[in-house]
Amino acid sequence: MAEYIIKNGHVFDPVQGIKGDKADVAIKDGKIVAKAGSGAKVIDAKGKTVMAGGVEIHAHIAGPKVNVGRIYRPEDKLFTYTPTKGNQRMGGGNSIPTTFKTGYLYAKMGYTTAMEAAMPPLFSRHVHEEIRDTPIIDEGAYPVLGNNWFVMEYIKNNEVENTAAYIAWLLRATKGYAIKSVNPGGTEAWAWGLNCLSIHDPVPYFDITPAEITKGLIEANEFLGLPHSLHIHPNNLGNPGNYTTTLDTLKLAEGYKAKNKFGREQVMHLTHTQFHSYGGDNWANFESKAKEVMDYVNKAKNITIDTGNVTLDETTTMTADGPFEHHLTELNHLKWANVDVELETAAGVVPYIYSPTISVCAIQWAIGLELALMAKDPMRCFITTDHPNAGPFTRYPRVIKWLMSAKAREIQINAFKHKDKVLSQSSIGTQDREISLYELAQMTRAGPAKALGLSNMIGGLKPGMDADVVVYDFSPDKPVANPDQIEAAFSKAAHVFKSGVEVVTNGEIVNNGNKRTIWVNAKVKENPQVMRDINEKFLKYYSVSQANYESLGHHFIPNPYAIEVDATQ
Amino acid sequence: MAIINLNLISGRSIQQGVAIEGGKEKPAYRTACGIIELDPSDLKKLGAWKNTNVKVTSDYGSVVVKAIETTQGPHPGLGFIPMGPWANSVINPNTYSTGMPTFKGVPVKVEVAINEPILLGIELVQKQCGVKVG
Amino acid sequence: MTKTVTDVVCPFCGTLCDDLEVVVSDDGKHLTEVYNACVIGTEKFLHSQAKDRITRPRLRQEDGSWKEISYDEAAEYTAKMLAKAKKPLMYGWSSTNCEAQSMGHEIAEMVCACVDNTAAVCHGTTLIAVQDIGIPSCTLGEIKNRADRILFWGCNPAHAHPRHMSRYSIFPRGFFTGKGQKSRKMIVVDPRVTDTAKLADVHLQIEQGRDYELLNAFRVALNNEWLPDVVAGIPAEKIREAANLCKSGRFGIIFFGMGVTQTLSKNHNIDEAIALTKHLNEFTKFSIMPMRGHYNVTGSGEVLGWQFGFPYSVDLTRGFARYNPGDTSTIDLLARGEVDAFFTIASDPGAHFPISRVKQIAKLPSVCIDPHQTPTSGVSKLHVPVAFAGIEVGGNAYRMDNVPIDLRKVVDPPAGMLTDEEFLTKVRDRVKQLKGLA
Amino acid sequence: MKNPPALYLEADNVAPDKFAGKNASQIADLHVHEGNTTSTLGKYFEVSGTAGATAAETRVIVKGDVKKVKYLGMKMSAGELVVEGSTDQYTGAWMTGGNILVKGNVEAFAALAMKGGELVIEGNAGNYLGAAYRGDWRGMSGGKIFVKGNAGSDVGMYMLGGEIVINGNVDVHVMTHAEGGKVIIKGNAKSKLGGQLVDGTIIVFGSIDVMMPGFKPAGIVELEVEGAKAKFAHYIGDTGERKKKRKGQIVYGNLYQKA
Repeated sequence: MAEYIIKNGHVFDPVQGIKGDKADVAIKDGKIVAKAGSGAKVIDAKGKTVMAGGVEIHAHIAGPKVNVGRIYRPEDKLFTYTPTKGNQRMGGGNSIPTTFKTGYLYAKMGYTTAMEAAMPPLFSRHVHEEIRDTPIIDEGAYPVLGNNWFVMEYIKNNEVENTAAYIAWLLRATKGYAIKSVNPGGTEAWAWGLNCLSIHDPVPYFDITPAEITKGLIEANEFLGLPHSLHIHPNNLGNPGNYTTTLDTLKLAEGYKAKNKFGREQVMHLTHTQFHSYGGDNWANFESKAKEVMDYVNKAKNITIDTGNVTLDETTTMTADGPFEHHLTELNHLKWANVDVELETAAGVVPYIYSPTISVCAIQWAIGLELALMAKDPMRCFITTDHPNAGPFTRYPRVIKWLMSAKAREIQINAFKHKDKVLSQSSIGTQDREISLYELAQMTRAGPAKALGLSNMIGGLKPGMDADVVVYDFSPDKPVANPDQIEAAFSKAAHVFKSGVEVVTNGEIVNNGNKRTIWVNAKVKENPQVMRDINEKFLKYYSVSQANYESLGHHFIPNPYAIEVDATQ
Repeated sequence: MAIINLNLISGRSIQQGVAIEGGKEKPAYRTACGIIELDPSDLKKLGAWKNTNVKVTSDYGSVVVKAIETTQGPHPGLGFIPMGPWANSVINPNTYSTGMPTFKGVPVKVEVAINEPILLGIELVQKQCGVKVG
Repeated sequence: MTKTVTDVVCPFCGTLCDDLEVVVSDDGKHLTEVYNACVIGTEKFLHSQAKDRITRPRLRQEDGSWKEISYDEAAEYTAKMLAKAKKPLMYGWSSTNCEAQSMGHEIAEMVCACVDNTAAVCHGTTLIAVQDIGIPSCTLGEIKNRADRILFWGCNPAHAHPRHMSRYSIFPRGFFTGKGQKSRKMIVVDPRVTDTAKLADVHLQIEQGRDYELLNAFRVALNNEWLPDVVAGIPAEKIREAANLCKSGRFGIIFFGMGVTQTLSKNHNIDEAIALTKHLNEFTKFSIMPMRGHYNVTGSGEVLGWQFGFPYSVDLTRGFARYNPGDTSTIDLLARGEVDAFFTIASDPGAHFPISRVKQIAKLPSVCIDPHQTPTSGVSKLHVPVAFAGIEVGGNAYRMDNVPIDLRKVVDPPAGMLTDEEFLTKVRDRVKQLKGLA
Repeated sequence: MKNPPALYLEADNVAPDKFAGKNASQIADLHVHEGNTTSTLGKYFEVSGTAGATAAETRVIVKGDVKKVKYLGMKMSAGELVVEGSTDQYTGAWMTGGNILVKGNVEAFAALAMKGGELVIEGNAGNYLGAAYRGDWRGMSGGKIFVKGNAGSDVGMYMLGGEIVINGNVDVHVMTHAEGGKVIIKGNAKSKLGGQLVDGTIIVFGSIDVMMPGFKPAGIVELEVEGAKAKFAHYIGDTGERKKKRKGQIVYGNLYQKA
């Protein structure tokens, strides 16, 4: 494997506390090393910014609902295609790109790891096939468990150990990474056309509440000591006034402490917080409650969040929150896809246009930015667009521009049709903070890596870590004349190394890399009761056999990377 | 000899399913799909016994099949040929720019053709395509 | 001595039953018995053992006779045909695994071909409708556990999907449907009194070709609006009763088949059926699902979807993917004389296309990859027999509800026979050389 | 046209916008595609004359047999395109302005998602005239299409605005899913008119084989259509479809048939 030395760049590495000083980064055998050999290839990063590869903690990029989006939106591909080029496959699509294009576009922006945020367990084979066909980036997937029949029954009976044993079996069967909970209880209710809008709404038949499910999942997660925490999409997404439900959900984590060997400190990750920080009681008096939410998050050290920034694009919403997507299609009358998954979950898909001429969309844009700008600890607040829900991940450079430049925000605010409404319903006009490159590295690298329990491996440039390194053609010491320079620099990285292989040069793909599928292998004590329960449900209620549910051969995951967890003690 | 006009549909039948897996070169395929299922009243109009060979003709072609009495009737005025080369010799290929031919709802005329043979599946296609077989 | 392989997946229809048990000889070379499968599935497994099976590629000679050739020679012929063509069409894919489909797509991308699967003549119009208004659906286990209203519209599972009603839709006792069939009301819409219709609580014997009107009438009834006395041969009162029966359920499902996809209005029939389903969700919970035919046509759509963004009828000729049935769809490409080479795999257009289109295939340079002799092999220049996917090789497949199930290998193929994926890999490698990419 | 293609020709560069500011030899160098091969306009066409400085000042005349040429006038925004024969698919697709005159017939998908300008077809039009691209809910939103002959199926699917006038007959499905615009049919229609229509107007002078059940009789009205006054039977619908409101009033689509 080639050795590299990246010289004279301005290095930003929260893991080592390096804040833009000129330093060299050496790469050998896929790892960062203290010193490279004399034969190392030299990359001149003078006047450029050097960071670890970006870490995506929440995006919908592989699996059944993503592919429903691709398949049912030919118009999303119109005039968007990049042709086959050398060893690079053709790719197309705007809000839901093909798998090849997805891998290439993440790499071009300097991202080297991404997590698929919602894997329906029954469809794990599909998720892994798409992950296999997404080049370059390492990926993992979160199985959704917040409406799972086993989980709800065990938690109802306060059987933490059985909940944990079932989850360990499921992570193995589906090669999953973490516990995801989407609209806990509400999606099971949706199977009857109903929903749970507060954390105390009882789930039909199962006679349990979202609050109980959430606490039960936190307990199971810490019982197992998984690398990531419970990753939750709370109830009541997208509705005016929902911030109280969000605060209620966050408070469920009080009193819990992280138990794991991975350096993770949070017990709950609250995702796409923008969609959960709304005030008002209708669309007319809709307003931002970002401050109320961030005041709590800033205090609660055992919580991390990601933003879910609205990018003001035409996009495709998709979530396991089935009732929400039905609600949305009733609002915008655009095509609605829904899939209810036996014993497990559901998913919905609806196209959506975040128009700068609609005040609600503009206020949503403001809320996403407020969250990041109000974050006191950038190691606990991460930048996402909940791709593709609030906007395509390809807009990260634009979100970064808005966060790093008050001027860029001002230009956008002035461009809104309902500027005054945006200013009166949010505090965006009074936010003068500009996120620094170091804070950016925390919010997009070191922070998400730590929250995922991967801080010893990615998100930093410390010798011994994976050599995922990015060089951006952006000079920290030159003043930014035009904020668009920021967007341009972060759109096409000058160099990207993934596990020590140079995959991007001057914004172009040069190598398909050696992507890995990361999953968690959690060992628990023998648990005959849980195995009997699993066996019984497959005999009676599933439509596939247990043996076929568990079959996930090498052709699905050619290059697995298992993280071992031992919960037998 | 009587000629009757019918609305023709094609589609699946379990015998057709078994036959395509059993081998399309075999006579069993012809037995399963080289037929037209008619309502008893239409058989009567046609003046034909069950299981006589008939010639089915549409604007798009014609084919000889065995007329049998339907087991999934009554459906007077409607003829059913299981999907396969025999049906496809007469169905309407128009797609209305959707990519899909009009396999169902094709006006046909049916007449008795006792002395005309019903070809085997592969033979029927090769013959109409003028494929030289050695 | 024999051994029994369990949890075998049936590679026939989109129901993708995965509870088969197959008895094989100790050396794993022959299968002797099949349990739990329907008659069609059983026949597929048993016929794979036929003594007269063709086991080597055959090239048609001037005099019309076949000449046996090697797989390498066959790969050479196929690669040259595809590499030389200006607009080759690679059709089929529905009766093989997703791994073979992926390999085929690599070839198609290199030779800039059109790629299409059997949805073209089956549920393609369903896919068009889904693109126009979406689709609220669910997995088959949901039907089993919850559904109390079952509509079969223009489909006849008793014949086309023989175990569908017993495994998923009518008879099983699920979590919330403990009384099995008694828990459910069954409505069938079909111009014939099909063997499925005979089991129904309500059969609407519709005037053939008027599904769009009848579906529209259901929605008019839901809105309590004025209706003509008779629509599509069905009296207005019966339509209102049926609409109310749907509304009164807790969880309903519409299954539909080629009776609507291949009938006048085609995609519009499905479009209105989906609109009706969405409409019913204002009153209760309702889903809709196409009764997909080939066991892995759904998989072909999924793989095309994530690799190119479209589920069928994909045109890669200009180095990027385009899609528009009517232009890029197989039947129209043939009708309009747009393609100059025809490649078939894992399907039988010769038997299932209108004869006028088969005549066009016969005029083109052609290759047919299929375990069976078929009308397609009968009009092709080269026939490449391969191992049976799902019997002699595993790989992934997608059920009609998009649930992926890993096929199981039960026996070895006859000595020296290649699988679809193995043969396509040879072709891919040769095309690479011809295109100077290797 | 000097060398007709063996297959079909994709000539999306034949539009005033693409020709503007070019001389004959520069125009002859523009790309065309036959299957997976790329060559130049000059290989297939004799090119003469010089384009104007802008699209608006450019008039393109296409002579000879172009029955197998696709995408003529695609995305054109101004100027003029005259085709003396018949064209294949996508004639004037995604056009936003200017004028296209086709003296023969056009195949399917002409004026797909048209936004503005005018398309005149002296012969017959194929299917999906002035319709939306697959999956898109934004069909023809402006401009005018005039067909002297007949039109195929799916005229004006997902239409939002603009006007289509057909002198002859139409095949099944007119203005499906439309939310605006107007289609005038001087000849006869078959069936499935206005299915899932939310808003918009269909006017038929001839016969209609089968009316959609979602269209409710609403009396006789006198209308002035293209300068001529006449009595029409009025139907409103699709009553099965979702309804939108304007100023508190429920909006229906309108279908008028000459009494």
